[in-house]
Parts: sequence; structure tokens; C-alpha cells
Amino acid sequence: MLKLLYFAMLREDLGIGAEELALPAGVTTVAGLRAHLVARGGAWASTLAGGKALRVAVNQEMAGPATAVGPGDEVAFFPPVTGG
Amino acid sequence: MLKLLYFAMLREDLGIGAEELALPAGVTTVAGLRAHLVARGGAWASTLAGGKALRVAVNQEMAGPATAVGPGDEVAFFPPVTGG
Amino acid sequence: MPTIRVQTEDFDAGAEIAQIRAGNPRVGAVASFVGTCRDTNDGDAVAAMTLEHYPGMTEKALAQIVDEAIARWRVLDVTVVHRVGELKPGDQIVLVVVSGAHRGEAFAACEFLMDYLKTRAPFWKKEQTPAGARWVEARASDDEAAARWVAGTKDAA
Amino acid sequence: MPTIRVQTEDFDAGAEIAQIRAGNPRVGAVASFVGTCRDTNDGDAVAAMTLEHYPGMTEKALAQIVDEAIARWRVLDVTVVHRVGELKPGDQIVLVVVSGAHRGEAFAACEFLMDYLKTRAPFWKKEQTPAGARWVEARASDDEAAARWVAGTKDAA
Repeated sequence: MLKLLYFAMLREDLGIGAEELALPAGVTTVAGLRAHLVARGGAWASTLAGGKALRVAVNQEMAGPATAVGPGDEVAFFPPVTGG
Repeated sequence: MLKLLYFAMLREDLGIGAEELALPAGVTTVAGLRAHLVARGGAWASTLAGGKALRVAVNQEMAGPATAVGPGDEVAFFPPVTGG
Repeated sequence: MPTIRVQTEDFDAGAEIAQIRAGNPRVGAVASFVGTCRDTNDGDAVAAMTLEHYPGMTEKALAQIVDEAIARWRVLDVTVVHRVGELKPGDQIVLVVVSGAHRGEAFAACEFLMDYLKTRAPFWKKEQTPAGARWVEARASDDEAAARWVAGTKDAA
Repeated sequence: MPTIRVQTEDFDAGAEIAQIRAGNPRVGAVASFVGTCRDTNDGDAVAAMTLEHYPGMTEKALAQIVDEAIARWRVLDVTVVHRVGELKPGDQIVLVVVSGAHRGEAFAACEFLMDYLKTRAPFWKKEQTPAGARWVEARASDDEAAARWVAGTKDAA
């Protein structure tokens, strides 16, 4: 299983803050996971589509498209940060 | 008359913190005044001689050797500052 | 030992400055920064804001940024406090305090911490304006400020 | 209105930071610096120090430096407090607080103020060490720090 988290505008646009997901067949990276979620269509496609400025963390560390994703990982999607 | 002030190490080396001085004949600048004081000899010569890192203020504004000095002025001699 | 806190409560900058100095006579310099909630942003009135964060990752990200600052400059100690939740104009948002023997390192580390925190720590601001609520957009100027430290243009500081 | 004070009494950094923010919702950033008396200098133990100044000129020089900072960066307000008299290790010596809309200007003005104060305001430190009393010598590094602002290498900050 994967633990997926969504923050800030993404959480609002997707209407969900967290979910558990069985690791989809063939998904081994952040890019693969994102493509899987975009394939859900609707808000998922428009919110997570390529070209949107979004950030991904795997196990609470900033990640890139090629970062590996595997069973038990916590993967978070969120907009560029605006604290401070 | 001039009001002369000496601070910090200069005050200690000269053994005086302040004095009133009739404007010496021919003295029109900081450099001239300094030369006049050096001519007193002893600690005056060794403390105010050229080559020593010292600062001069005329009427509480930082001054250079060419700054004009005239009757009623307050002239202060002191080492480079070390506050903060 | 660095102090890092993420909290809804307000903080006392004076107490944190006193704390970082307490009992350490090697401290000669304490640089600090307080970020506060303004009543306008991008030309619009802001009545209130909500600060959301990513519990767990936030603390980890702040700890990494603080470790980086301590490794890069020879500072003695660092305190970072960042608030989350509902804030009003005039409220304090973030505090960074850095102690060192000399001022150059303390100033540089303090500014570095703020620049990195602004681009790397998972916090998001949502503002209440007369036109409704909106998420604050990340600023290119913040990315540029953070990039200065990579380019090394501030290393002489 | 800038606040400039030269005093023998201690100061409260937290109170000054709170004061400069009070009632001004345009403030988004407060950068501050506290300089403290260390227990060593140039390798020698320092048991105490005396800070001498030039009454009258000190206030005037500080006011000029503050005016320069306000003119150069768009900061909202400045507070400078400098102590004189007898100080012990751990005692606070100087406080500079700068408020602004954004952090870049506040940090730059605060560091500029400290660098200029260190080379232009008529204060002198005399230290008590095991080998006797000595006047602190001006540091070339302080002149260099002040010169950076003339060269303009920090203008981008």
C-alpha cells in the first residue's frame, strides 16, 4: 500500500487530503504514480496534469519525477510552499 | 577660543580630556592644529605625531586634515572607534 | 542544540533571544528575524490568513535547513519557531534567532535560514480578502533569494 | 520615527521589537541584532569592559547612520540602543532593530547599521584582562565590512 497526501490548493481542488492506494502495477517512480492519478480523469487530470507547478515529497523528503516509489511509502503532492 | 577634547587612549596618554585654547596664529585647519599640539613635545609629540591612526572631529562631525578650524570650534582627537 | 517548534501559539522573541544567549559567554552576536502578517498583499486588503503545513515533514525540513546553516557558518545556536493556523494582520508568523561569536556569520545564517525556509519548508498561506479566500502564490523573488546562497554570491558575508 | 538611545542601563530586545511593530500593520519583517560582551577577545580572557563615548557627537553620528539606512532601503522604522559604562561578559552592548514591509530590505539595513556603527560612531572599548587593562584596537575586518556597502556589492540584497 501507498499513503498519499494532498495539501493546500491541491487538497481543495481534489476534495481529498489523504488516501491509501494499492501500488498500481507498473508504477515505480513519482512520475509513474502521477500519471496513474491523472488517468483518473476529472479534477485529477486538471490538477495533477503536467505543466502545473507542483511539488512531491516521498517519505517526507522533497522528490523529483524519477524518485522511486514502493510499497509502504508516504507520497505527498502540494503546491510550491509559501510559509515564512 | 577653541574647545579641544581627547578620548579613550589619547585622553589617557595625554593625561587630559578637555582644554580651552586660544586659536594659535596661523592655524586654519585640522592639520595645522595638530602640528601646533605636536610642537608641545613629550606625550603630545609621541601621541599626535603623523603616522598614528587617529581620528579628528570638528564640531562633532568627522573631519580630515584639510578641514577648517576657527574660533568657537569644538575639535576632538580620538583613536579609531571600537563600539558596537 | 537547535530549537525548532511548529505551533499555533504566539511566541516571545525577546525570551527566545535571551534563551539563546543564556549561560554562553562565547556569544558575541545574536541576529534575529520576526516575520509578521501584513494587512495587504499584492495590493489587496488581507483580513486574516490560515497557515497550513505538513506535520512531520515540516519539522524534518526545518531541521535539515538548520543543520545546513550550522554547517555552513560557524554559528553557536539556532532557534526557529513557525506558527500555523489562523492569523490576523499584525500577528507574528515566524521567528529565526542565530547566535554566534561574531556578527557576520550570525547575520548570514539568519538570512539564509529565512530564504531557505521560504522555499523549502512545507507551509502554505491562504488569505481572506474582500474578493474571497485565495492561496498565496509562491514568489519568483523568494526562489531568487534562495538561489543566491547556492551561487555563493553571499559567501563573503 | 527612529529611536536612538545611548544609555548605561540594559535594554529589552523583545520590548523594542514589539514597540517597532506596534500599531503598524504594514510591517511584514523585523530584523534585529544584539551585540553582547564575550568572555574572551583576541585569545585573552576578558573579565569586564568599559565603554567610553563622545557625548553629543555619538547621538549625532548614530542619527546620520540611521538616516542613511532609511534613505537607502525602504524600511519603515529603526531603533538603535547602545550602552556605555561598565559591562561584564554576557551583558548586552548594542541593539539594532529594523522594520520593513519585506525581509530583504530589513536584513540589509540592519547589517548596514551595525557595520557603519562599528566604524563611524564614537565609542571605545577598554577591556580588563589577566595581563591588565587594554584599549580594544579597531579591526581591519570592520573597515572591510563597512566598505562593502560603498562598493555596492550588497545592493542586490
